[in-house]
Amino acid sequence: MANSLTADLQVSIGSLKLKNPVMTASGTFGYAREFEPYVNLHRLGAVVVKGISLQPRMGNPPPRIVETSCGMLNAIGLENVGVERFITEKMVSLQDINVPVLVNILGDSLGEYREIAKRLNGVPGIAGIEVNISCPNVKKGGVAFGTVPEMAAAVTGAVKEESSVPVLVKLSPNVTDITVIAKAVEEAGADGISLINTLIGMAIDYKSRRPKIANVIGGLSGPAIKPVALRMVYQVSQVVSIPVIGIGGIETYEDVLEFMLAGATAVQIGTANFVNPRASEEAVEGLDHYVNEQKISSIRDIIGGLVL
Amino acid sequence: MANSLTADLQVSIGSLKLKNPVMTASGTFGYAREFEPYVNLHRLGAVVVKGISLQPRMGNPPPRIVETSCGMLNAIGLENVGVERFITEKMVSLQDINVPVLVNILGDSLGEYREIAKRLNGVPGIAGIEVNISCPNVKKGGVAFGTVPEMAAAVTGAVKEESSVPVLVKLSPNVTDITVIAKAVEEAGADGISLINTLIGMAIDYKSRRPKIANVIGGLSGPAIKPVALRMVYQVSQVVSIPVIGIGGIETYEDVLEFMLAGATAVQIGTANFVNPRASEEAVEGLDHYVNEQKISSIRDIIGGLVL
Amino acid sequence: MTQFQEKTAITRIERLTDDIFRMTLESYEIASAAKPGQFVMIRTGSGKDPLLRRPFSISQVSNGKYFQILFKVIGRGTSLLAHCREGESLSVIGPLGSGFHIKCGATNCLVGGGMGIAPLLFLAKSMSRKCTVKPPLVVLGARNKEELAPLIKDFKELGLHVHAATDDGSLGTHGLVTDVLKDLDFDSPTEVSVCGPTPMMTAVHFFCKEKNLGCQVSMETAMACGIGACLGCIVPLAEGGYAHACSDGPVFDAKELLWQIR
Amino acid sequence: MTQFQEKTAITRIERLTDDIFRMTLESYEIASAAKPGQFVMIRTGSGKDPLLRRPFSISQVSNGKYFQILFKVIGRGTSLLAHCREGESLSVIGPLGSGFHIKCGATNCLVGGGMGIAPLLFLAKSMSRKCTVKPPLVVLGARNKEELAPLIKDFKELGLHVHAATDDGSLGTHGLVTDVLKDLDFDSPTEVSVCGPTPMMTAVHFFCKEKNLGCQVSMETAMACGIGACLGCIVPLAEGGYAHACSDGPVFDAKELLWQIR
Ligand SMILES: Cc1cc2nc3c(=O)[nH]c(=O)nc-3n(C[C@H](O)[C@H](O)[C@H](O)COP(=O)(O)OP(=O)(O)OC[C@H]3O[C@@H](n4cnc5c(N)ncnc54)[C@H](O)[C@@H]3O)c2cc1C
Ligand SMILES: Cc1cc2nc3c(=O)[nH]c(=O)nc-3n(C[C@H](O)[C@H](O)[C@H](O)COP(=O)(O)OP(=O)(O)OC[C@H]3O[C@@H](n4cnc5c(N)ncnc54)[C@H](O)[C@@H]3O)c2cc1C
Ligand SMILES: Cc1cc2nc3c(=O)[nH]c(=O)nc-3n(C[C@H](O)[C@H](O)[C@H](O)COP(=O)(O)O)c2cc1C
Ligand SMILES: Cc1cc2nc3c(=O)[nH]c(=O)nc-3n(C[C@H](O)[C@H](O)[C@H](O)COP(=O)(O)O)c2cc1C
Ligand code: FES
Ligand code: FES
Repeated sequence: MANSLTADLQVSIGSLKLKNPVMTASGTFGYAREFEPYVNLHRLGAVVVKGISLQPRMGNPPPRIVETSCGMLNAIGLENVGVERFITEKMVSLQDINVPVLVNILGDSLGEYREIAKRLNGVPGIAGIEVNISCPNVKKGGVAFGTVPEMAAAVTGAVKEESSVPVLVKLSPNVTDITVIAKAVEEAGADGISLINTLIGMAIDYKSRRPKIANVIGGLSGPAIKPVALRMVYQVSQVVSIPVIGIGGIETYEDVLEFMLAGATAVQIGTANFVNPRASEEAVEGLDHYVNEQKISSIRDIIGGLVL
Repeated sequence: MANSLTADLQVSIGSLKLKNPVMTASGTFGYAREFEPYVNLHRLGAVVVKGISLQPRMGNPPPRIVETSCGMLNAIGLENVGVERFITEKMVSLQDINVPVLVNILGDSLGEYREIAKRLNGVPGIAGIEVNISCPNVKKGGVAFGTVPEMAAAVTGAVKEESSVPVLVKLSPNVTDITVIAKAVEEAGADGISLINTLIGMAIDYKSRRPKIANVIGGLSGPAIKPVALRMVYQVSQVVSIPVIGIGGIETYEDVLEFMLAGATAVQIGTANFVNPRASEEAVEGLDHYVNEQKISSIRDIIGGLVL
Repeated sequence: MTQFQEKTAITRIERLTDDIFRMTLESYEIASAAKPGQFVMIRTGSGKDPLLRRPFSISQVSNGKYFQILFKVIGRGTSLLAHCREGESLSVIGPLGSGFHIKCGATNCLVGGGMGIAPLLFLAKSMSRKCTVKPPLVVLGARNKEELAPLIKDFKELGLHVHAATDDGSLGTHGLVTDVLKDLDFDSPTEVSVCGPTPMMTAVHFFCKEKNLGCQVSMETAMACGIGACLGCIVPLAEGGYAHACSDGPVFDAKELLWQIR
Repeated sequence: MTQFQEKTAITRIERLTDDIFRMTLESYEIASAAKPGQFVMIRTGSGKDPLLRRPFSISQVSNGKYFQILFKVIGRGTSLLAHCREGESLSVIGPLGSGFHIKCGATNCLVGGGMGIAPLLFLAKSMSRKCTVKPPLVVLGARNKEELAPLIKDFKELGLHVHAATDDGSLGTHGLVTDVLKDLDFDSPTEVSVCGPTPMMTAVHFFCKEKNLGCQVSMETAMACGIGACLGCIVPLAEGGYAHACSDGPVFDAKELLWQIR
């Protein structure tokens, strides 16, 4: 592995310039500092921090996680310190890590999304907002924002209005036609589309006859879902012209290349951070090596380069 | 393992009585005879044969399959001999295997589904029909029947009209709300609901930059999808009163118990047949042993027995 | 400072019972930084199934560069570990978590049940070294003699007297560790350090509460990351809300946790 | 009759080159039923990743109860196999597929490339035994001497003369197996039996077609089940449509297949 990065790995998402396409996925990298013993954070393209809501949330009761075949289910319940403490406690320590920080936000009403975006606007050190629209809209009977094009567009529009930094919208894969949602958020002004969030799944302990996580259902992530993620990235890239950020089961630079060939401009590494805390940095090193070795002039040449 | 089955493992799906809840999934068990060297076919609850269309289909070009993490993608393209040759060549040899045979059918128009059902009606040895509605409706721009409640209901109704045996409808998991489709096919007269069919996925070879299967996208099956299948079986069981047949990543009797606790009346074993050709019979043996050992009066007591 | 060591050499594997193993690993960094009650996250195989690392308490460190874990085979991950060979390497992250507080002024009582005994050996050693005035009281429980005897051995070698309790009475007291505790005389202040199954720790907590003894417990929960990133490993707090076993614990002051009488 | 043998004992593992291994397995049922060109499906690990079995040609049977496979480490499955130890067991299904037709009346020519050489050893042995009049001609190719030499050895031990070809000229002819073939004299009728990479088999097929020689080829495709159930392993037919490599093959009359000149 090269010790100094030499290849042209730069990509951009709207006005956001990244030195390479490797980010970390929300909820899997804490507030980044947790990974300092393992990763040179400044080597990464960007970090996306744990989802933030308007008010602090305690999250779900235990058990919250369980391993499945080549994956895991989680129902953390969006535990977080709330936007105020995030700004005063967490953001302060993130300002000098020398890597773009994206803040993942969530809400249970349109108004809440708007409020968080407003509150975060202008806070130093925030390079972009990622809007998690997999959350239920409590005012619409708990239907997830991300499953109805109009609702997805409304959230996107509201956050865009309040933000001066690029806004990525992170889609839920639990829909019949992901391209419809993608087009809706693009039209509503999104600067990029992150996908996928977790698939909804469940696990049961046949001995106790109980669900393995207290919340009964949870989000499936990890290598198991990679084929679904890759397919959705491919489908969405065909129909939108804003950058797509691929997420789902990515661990190595080979995985990154696959997502970029499918059409992703950048990627996020999630569950793999738990398995190999150095996964994100190693992916950057691997890409650097690959682009050099293959004499590719820029990693951007890979994007959408699938040969049919 | 018990050599003779002694526990009460019987379940019924409409008028169809099964000696135990373990079936084999369409497309993974050939025409059953392929498994005779490995399995005592008469030990199984039922076998579901490969999907049959009105006309013979050649299927997709190679490569058709690829392994993924804890799963596989397939795009067989529904290769089959067509309903006529199925009846004259395949059904004949299936008549004396002493296990209920369900015929999985597929079409690309409402009329085609109806025609196949009509043609199969009264053919000796057919214990039931399973309607695969994951296929694209060519008359509706290729939208899969199984993704639109009205189309799913229409197919169900048409096949029901032409069939004197129980009709199961097999749902596609690639939808926003599986319960809506389930309710639609129940209302249209389905005797049972099989779920899930494969998730749509994709795999790319970063070296050649090509999709790993010729059809570009394919169906994801195996242990990787089990959490999604279990969740959908659970959700659907809550809203319908007809039997649900659980499918997706099932290999062992423990898996069967999990699906039954979630609400399934019976299950189908798919990809696991490739890994362990004896999986289906071993699951029956395991259930028998479990029900005896736990002194459960009937396996039916497990159905929907999830403790929340 | 926690380490991420891709290739941590296995220098020894011993089979203590049918399903309990002791593994010695070589890592100067981990061994020299470790404190009793801390744990490591080990990748048990090279594939993607099982996917996640497994947590194991550090049960001993020796010669400044070796550390040991004691584990019981209960599933795929531990079964893969049991099949490892000496000379092979494992990917290890550690030492992680907070560890026990050692209060030499107090009477120390270590209470362990089943595999919860693992971290207590390291703790007993540290105490014996640091708190030379009073050796700790040790109360260890398990299902039966077969399981308990090999785990007790190491404590005896430290010169400690061990009060044993087994479910079937095949070794020591016939009953629970609390049956042993209630017959012991505690001249306050006493600090009880516990690790074991939750019902046992619950019982010990209530015992200590009643007798007004200090009590620290090491909590085992499912863990995905072990480093405070996934928020999966929560334990409910008495004051409401949750703590994270991997980063706030695994050792907690028992009074701070929410205990449920089952 | 094909067998499904959960515990097929590994009696020997030999490392022939850096990445080529020979494994001997014990199974009376499989060894006694096997014909040259048939294959087995082996589960390479106990977990769910890799999930599917891997196909390997039977390269030799001996003493009525042992069979061998020759394999090259190219991915996770073969790497797991290479790490197996003698005395361990593997889950094996076999023998599967059709096998080569042995026509003793004809001049037989065996053409193998790379790991495609594996089934030809078994075929050569059978021919030497059955067709005592004329020993088969053997043409084997590989990338270089390092890879080819250990594979040729077994044929030499059968007393067969081997025409070698290597991509780099380090052993035998510098070039492809077809470069060797075109210098050989074939007194018709000749039956060429081929196994190797698709481009090589394509070249041999066209060579045979031109010279009017019989040609049977053993096709390698991705396989999920190996027993005709998944319909994943297709090869395109000359007359249109597909055949299934596992159940209709893997050995086919080359004329029946659709060959694409790349
Ligand atoms: C901080 C910490 C320290 C630990 N130290 C030790 C130690 O020193 N020695 C030791 O043997 N074990 C220890 N454990 C437990 C150990 O991590 C588990 O036994 C191990 O993860 C099981 O992995 P597996 O793949 O073999 O089992 P799995 O296949 O993951 O699980 C098999 C069965 O065991 C259950 N299970 C999983 N984890 C636990 C658990 N923690 N407690 C009870 N049941 C469980 C599962 O629900 C499942 O039913 C510790 C756990 C924690 C959190
Ligand atoms: C009928 C039959 C007989 C065979 N006999 C032998 C034999 O005797 N000896 C032997 O070494 N191999 C043989 N093979 C090939 C062998 O099955 C593969 O090498 C093996 O499945 C690879 O498994 P893996 O997990 O190590 O690699 P994977 O991780 O599955 O694959 C690694 C890479 O190799 C590619 N690959 C996978 N399978 C093949 C293949 N068949 N040909 C070329 N590239 C492939 C994959 O696309 C991937 O890029 C045979 C195949 C068939 C169908
Ligand atoms: C423990 C855990 C917590 C997560 N929390 C969040 C979150 O707060 N917001 C969000 O948008 N996605 C969250 N995700 C989803 C991931 O960011 C990612 O989209 C998903 O896990 C798929 O990627 P992976 O397979 O690489 O993990 C979480 C995932 C996990 C495993
Ligand atoms: C190779 C293959 C072929 C399949 N063919 C069919 C089919 O013809 N009709 C159908 O309804 N489902 C078909 N399926 C889907 C399976 O019946 C099953 O629903 C799915 O694989 C999920 O179960 P599993 O994870 O146990 O494999 C096929 C699956 C595979 C892997
Ligand atoms: S295990 Fe991930 S936060 Fe504790
Ligand atoms: S490998 Fe399944 S049909 Fe040939």
